[in-house]
Amino acid sequence: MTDVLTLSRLTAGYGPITVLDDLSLTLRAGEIVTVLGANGSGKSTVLKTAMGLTRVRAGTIMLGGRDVTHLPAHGRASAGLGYVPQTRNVFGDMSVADNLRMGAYLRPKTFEREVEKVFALFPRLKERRRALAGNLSGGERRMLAIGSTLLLEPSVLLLDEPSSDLAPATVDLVFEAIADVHKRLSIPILLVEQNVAKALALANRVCVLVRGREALDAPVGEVNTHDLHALFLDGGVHTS
Amino acid sequence: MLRVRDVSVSFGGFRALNAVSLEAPPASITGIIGPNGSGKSTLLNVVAGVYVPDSGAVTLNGHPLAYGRPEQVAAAGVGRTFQVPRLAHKLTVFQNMMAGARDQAGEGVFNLFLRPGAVARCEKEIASRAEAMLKRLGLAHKANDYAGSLSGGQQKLLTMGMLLMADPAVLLLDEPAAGVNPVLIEQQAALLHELKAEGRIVLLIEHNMEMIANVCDRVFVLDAGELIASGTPAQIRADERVVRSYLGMPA
Amino acid sequence: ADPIEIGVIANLTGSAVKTSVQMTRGVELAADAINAAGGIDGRPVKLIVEDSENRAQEALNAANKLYNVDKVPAAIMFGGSGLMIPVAELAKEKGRVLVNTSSSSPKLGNYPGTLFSILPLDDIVGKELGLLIADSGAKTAAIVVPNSTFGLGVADAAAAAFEAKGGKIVKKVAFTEGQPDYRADIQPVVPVKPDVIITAGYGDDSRAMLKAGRELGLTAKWYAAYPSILEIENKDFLNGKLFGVDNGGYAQAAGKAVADKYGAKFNGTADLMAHVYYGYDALMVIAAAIRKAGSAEPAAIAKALPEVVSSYDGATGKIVWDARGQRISPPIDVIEYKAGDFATTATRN
Amino acid sequence: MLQVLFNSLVYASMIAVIAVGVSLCYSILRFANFAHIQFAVVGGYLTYSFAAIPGLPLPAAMALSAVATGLIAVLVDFLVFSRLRDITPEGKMIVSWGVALFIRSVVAIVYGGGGRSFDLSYEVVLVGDAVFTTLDALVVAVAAVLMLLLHLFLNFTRVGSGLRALASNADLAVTRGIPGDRLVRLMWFLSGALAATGGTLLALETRLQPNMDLIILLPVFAAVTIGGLSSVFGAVIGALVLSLAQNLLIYIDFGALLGGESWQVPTQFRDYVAVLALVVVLLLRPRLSPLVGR
Amino acid sequence: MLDFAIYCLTIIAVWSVLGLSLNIQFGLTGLVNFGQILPFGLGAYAAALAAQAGLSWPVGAGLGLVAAVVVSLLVLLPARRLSQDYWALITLGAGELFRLTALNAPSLGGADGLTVPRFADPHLALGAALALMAAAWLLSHRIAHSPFGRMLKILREDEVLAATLGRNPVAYQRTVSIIAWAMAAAGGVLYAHIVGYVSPASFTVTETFIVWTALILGGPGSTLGVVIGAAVVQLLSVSSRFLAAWIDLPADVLANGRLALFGLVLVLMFLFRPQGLVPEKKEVRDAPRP
Ligand SMILES: Nc1ncnc2c1ncn2[C@@H]1O[C@H](COP(=O)(O)OP(=O)(O)OP(=O)(O)O)[C@@H](O)[C@H]1O
Ligand SMILES: Nc1ncnc2c1ncn2[C@@H]1O[C@H](COP(=O)(O)OP(=O)(O)OP(=O)(O)O)[C@@H](O)[C@H]1O
Ligand SMILES: [Mg+2]
Ligand SMILES: [Mg+2]
Repeated sequence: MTDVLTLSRLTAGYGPITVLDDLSLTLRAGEIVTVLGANGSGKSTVLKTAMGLTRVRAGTIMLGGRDVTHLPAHGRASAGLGYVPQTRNVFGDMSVADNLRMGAYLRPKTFEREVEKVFALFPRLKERRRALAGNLSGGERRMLAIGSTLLLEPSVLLLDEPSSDLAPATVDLVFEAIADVHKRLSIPILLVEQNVAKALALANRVCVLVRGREALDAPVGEVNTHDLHALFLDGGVHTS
Repeated sequence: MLRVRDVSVSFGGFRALNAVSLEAPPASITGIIGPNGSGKSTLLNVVAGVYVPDSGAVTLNGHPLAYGRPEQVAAAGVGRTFQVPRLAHKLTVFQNMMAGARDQAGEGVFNLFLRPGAVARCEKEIASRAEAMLKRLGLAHKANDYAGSLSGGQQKLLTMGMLLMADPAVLLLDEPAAGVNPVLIEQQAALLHELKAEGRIVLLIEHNMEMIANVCDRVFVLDAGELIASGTPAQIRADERVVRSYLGMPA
Repeated sequence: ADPIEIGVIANLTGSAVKTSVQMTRGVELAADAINAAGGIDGRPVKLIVEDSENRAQEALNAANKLYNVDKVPAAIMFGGSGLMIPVAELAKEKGRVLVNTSSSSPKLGNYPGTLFSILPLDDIVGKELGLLIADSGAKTAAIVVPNSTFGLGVADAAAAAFEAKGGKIVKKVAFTEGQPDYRADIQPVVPVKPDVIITAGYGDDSRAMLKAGRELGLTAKWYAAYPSILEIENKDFLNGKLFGVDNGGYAQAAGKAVADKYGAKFNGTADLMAHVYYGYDALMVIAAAIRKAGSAEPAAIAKALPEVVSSYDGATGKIVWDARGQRISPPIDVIEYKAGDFATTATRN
Repeated sequence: MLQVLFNSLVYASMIAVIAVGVSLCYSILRFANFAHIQFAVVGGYLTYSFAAIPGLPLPAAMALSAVATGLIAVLVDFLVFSRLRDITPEGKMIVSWGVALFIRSVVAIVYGGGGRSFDLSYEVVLVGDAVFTTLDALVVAVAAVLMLLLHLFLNFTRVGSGLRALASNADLAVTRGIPGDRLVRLMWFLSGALAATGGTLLALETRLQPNMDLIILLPVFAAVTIGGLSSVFGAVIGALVLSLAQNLLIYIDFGALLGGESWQVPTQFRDYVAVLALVVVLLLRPRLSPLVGR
Repeated sequence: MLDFAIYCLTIIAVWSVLGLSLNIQFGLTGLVNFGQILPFGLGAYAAALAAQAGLSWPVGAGLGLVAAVVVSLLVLLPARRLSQDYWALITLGAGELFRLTALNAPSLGGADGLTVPRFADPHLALGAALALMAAAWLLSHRIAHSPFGRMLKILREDEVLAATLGRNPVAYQRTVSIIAWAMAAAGGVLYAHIVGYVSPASFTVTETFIVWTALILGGPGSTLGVVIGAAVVQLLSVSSRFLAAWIDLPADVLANGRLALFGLVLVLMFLFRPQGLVPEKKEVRDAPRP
């Protein structure tokens, strides 16, 4: 299997704060890797760094064989990286429809066709498509964020807690959709989740972060929930 | 007893809540569940005094709560958290916690200059409470960090901490477990049981059904702004309408 | 020999800059003339020019620097009363001389012995203007002036004189200076159709004011105090339609000589304004006072000043001060604007 | 009454073209840019200089000035604001005030502190007993066309919607493939060019003066605020409302209305209206949904 | 030279009072007040009017403070219903209204202004200014480091949060405005007696910007920063005047060059110290060990 996204020996953070500490992580073609860890352990930071939204102090990021360490975020999006952020994930003062259109900023041609698929997945969005995204409920926003990212027709997906805020039935739908996209288009996915059971059911490999470092990297079959909980107890990043 | 009677809310032409009634007795945990956009957060905002309902009433122990005046509702002992955490990002975690406490002597300008002793005593008392609470939430090591630098889950915990500092009689919690790791969720559940034992009223919005089942005495289910069911968690799980609209296929 | 340092304070930035620069140039011309003639008793004059930014606080900063650090015995200032009076307070406290070339506030009479005005008081010129209008046979007049001490001072005096002779003021517009356009301000004058418009003003504001009048199609004659300091916006529009009374000095020999020097130093007289003469005379009388007193001590200058002016024949004509150092009974010219120029039709000394 | 309308339209046109740039900058970079109004002044002076080149017609001079001022704005961003992206909005605002002070002084050094004006010949047209000039008509037309083009650009082009997305949530916008830095530069260029055009219109109608920015500060910011700080369309409406209110107030004969002697509000109180209109509109305007509940 | 130093110190002290007042509003509470000159002017004019009426200076000072407090409540009336973004303009407008009123009302002296009894001795003026500054400093410091100040900082970041914690944002804003405007008015009273004269020309938008510059340059939220900022601004403005002695250029070019320099230095300071000269300190206490 070829490596699609490789973070090697990354040190990165926000302003003067270092969060990721000499972290390496690889996503291979056709793979779903789930990143788990306690709150504040740096999971979101891994995804943001892959997307180019943090300050990288050392290390390299390779995307499809190309060094993108210094490529700005919009360049990575053009290169096929799709990202669903954990927070601030919609354009609050634009309508749902405009949000979706922004998702397809790089793919204006296929928008009409693809947006119907998103509506089929999340009928609620179709009902509320004229509403301002900032007025949506928490779960509706999450749907919008996921839908917008799918419209980008990415070749690699970074998902930050896609199931949180969602109703159980919708969580199932989202996981089905992820599995479907993955299978149908064989898109590799880096998935951050707190819903450990679901994540493990979907992923091929688990990576656990403890305080910005990788504490475990193993195929799903080799980990048990008990070990994971022990790692979670270890807590978040010490930044002070 | 917290009572919500026939509350309706609409935004422009959009009806977010339609004649919803529920009650939450003291020393109990009352769950609210429902599909996304069914109006749960809206209901909570009505109770908290943020939104003014088109019709209906909210009473606490028989006294009506003020609409549109969240500070009065909060002062009446009703505390809440937000689905998206709200914090003073450029104050430290510790300062945020300190600010949570109510009725501080040092918040009166006259006390500040005329009764410095009382102010200092009050600060000390609150500080020790804040320290204890931070330890309990596992945030002690973050006490001197800016609240804005916490991760999403940590921020959720901190808002919970601030709420507890206020020692409210009623707690309105909007998805406290979303984004929180499984270990902390267990701790939170334990915390909720303690709060219940202390005789408080807890209103809990959650999508985490495990948590709902673990802690709730009674659950109300909303769908498209309407109350479609209520009962114990077990009854709810068995309700066909709820399964269809909310739970989906049994996982 | 040691130079004698004299301060100059003016609005070199901000608004009312053009007139300030003109006044400053007048002072420079005087300094050139004095130094070319060997200075004052052999000592050259050195100017220290400070900017007031047209703000009271900065005028004070400037004056404090001049009086406290440079220790000038006397300063010449261009600025509105809002800037001039705080500086006058300081000059009084320090016992230094301040020569006013721009403000006509009656309050400046409160500083006898330290403050002296080259500019005549507005009520004299205003009254003459009112009489001139009455003589012209006009029955109704509108007032269009900036709401500054100058504008309102002229307007009130002219209106009083005009009304005393049976005239009627049908509209009064006092606009706030510094706006780019006054069309809306002057609009209300149009429907009342006055025979004449009483005005006062200078620089860019006067230009905008006249332009608005033209665009609104006002046909009334304009009567201005000091018409030559107005900035003519459109020659054809005002030809034969602008009258006024002016300070009588500039047309005489001393004034002409200054104009020539100005032309030589600053590439022609196209932008020459009356403020040059005020600045010129201000330094000239100070120099004369120093010569007379034989000392550049402030007290000596202040004492000698009223004595020397009585015999000084300046660019602005004869200078007569009252007991408070305020200029009275200046020579008066009656002016008419025709063929693109100001013509003096009569002079009263 | 017609006259009031004419006067208001002309004034609103000049203010609006300048004000939209303030809105653009506010919506994307979240600060009130005082230097923007100074760009208008610079633009006016540049047009003045270009127009003095023999054989260059005024429209060409305006276009040149717009481009040049746009580039100056981009340069200012490159030298100053792009290095200060992380400071508070108030900090940026004070910096913009410093930048404005610097540019203003440089302009005054180059052109002198006194006023300058264009010598244009134009006709005065009478409609009933109201007058306007052909220059007025031109100013209104240019402003209207520009505003329309800007509206179409922002709402119906991909780059325009990219700008709006950037304004709404910059971090998210870049992850959607929207080139943030490039669009921010484009925004500076656009607002600089618009400011230059607005400044030229103002200069054509009135005059040029280095500190003109301070004079139009209140009306421009009042217009922007009335229209909602980050709405381009709103800035235009704001300019109209403001200008109508100002002109009406000094036009209406309140004395006669109340059945007494003729009495109009003295014109020096015109600026009161800017402020009062501001307060009234802000209070009456439907409150934006507070987005507080979650 | 000594006299000049005394004068500069006096002015710095007065502007510091104004800056400290702004700091309580903006630095601590987040109220963007662009009409800071309004309470200052009210104090100054009250002092002048009282003097005109033959009343003693404490009466004038009292009147000034009362006027400032009353007007602050009036300005708050519309402002309380508006989001923070709009405060700036409402207050800017209110300040301009005051200046226009002073300019156009004959009883307030119009453009000519009013005369006020002056401090006979500059040393006395300096002493009074320093005393007032010290008082303002102590007041600010006590507020900033108190539970009250903490709640103000919460308010600064998120009014809704403050309301959720059971505090009435408007009540806090009112208290802050009363304290801050009274402080600024006291500065105005003193300023009038130092200068000996008040006129509309002393209370323009530019003065407000100078105070803002001092605050932001010094570091909003920091009491020391405000005073340092005020000193830097005044010294920069004054010292740049001395450069002219070395350069031989026309006076108006020099004057503009000086302002250009002022603007440039300001911008450079921000480029090198974006958080202000004395950034607000993080309030740290001994962290409980986990
Ligand atoms: N914008 C920021 N500025 C400074 N520090 C930050 C910022 N965002 C996150 N951090 C810090 O980085 C650390 C890791 O944060 P991150 O958001 O990556 O955690 P996470 O693993 O995603 O946690 P969660 O499960 O709660 O979302 C946290 O300790 C937090 O304090
Ligand atoms: N301020 C508002 N303006 C307009 N519509 C709103 C507003 N607030 C909420 N809504 C709409 O009301 C509906 C209910 O929203 P609410 O936030 O109460 O949902 P919820 O039940 O909490 O959902 P979730 O589980 O996703 O958080 C949503 O469709 C939302 O779009
Ligand atoms: Mg995260
Ligand atoms: Mg919700």
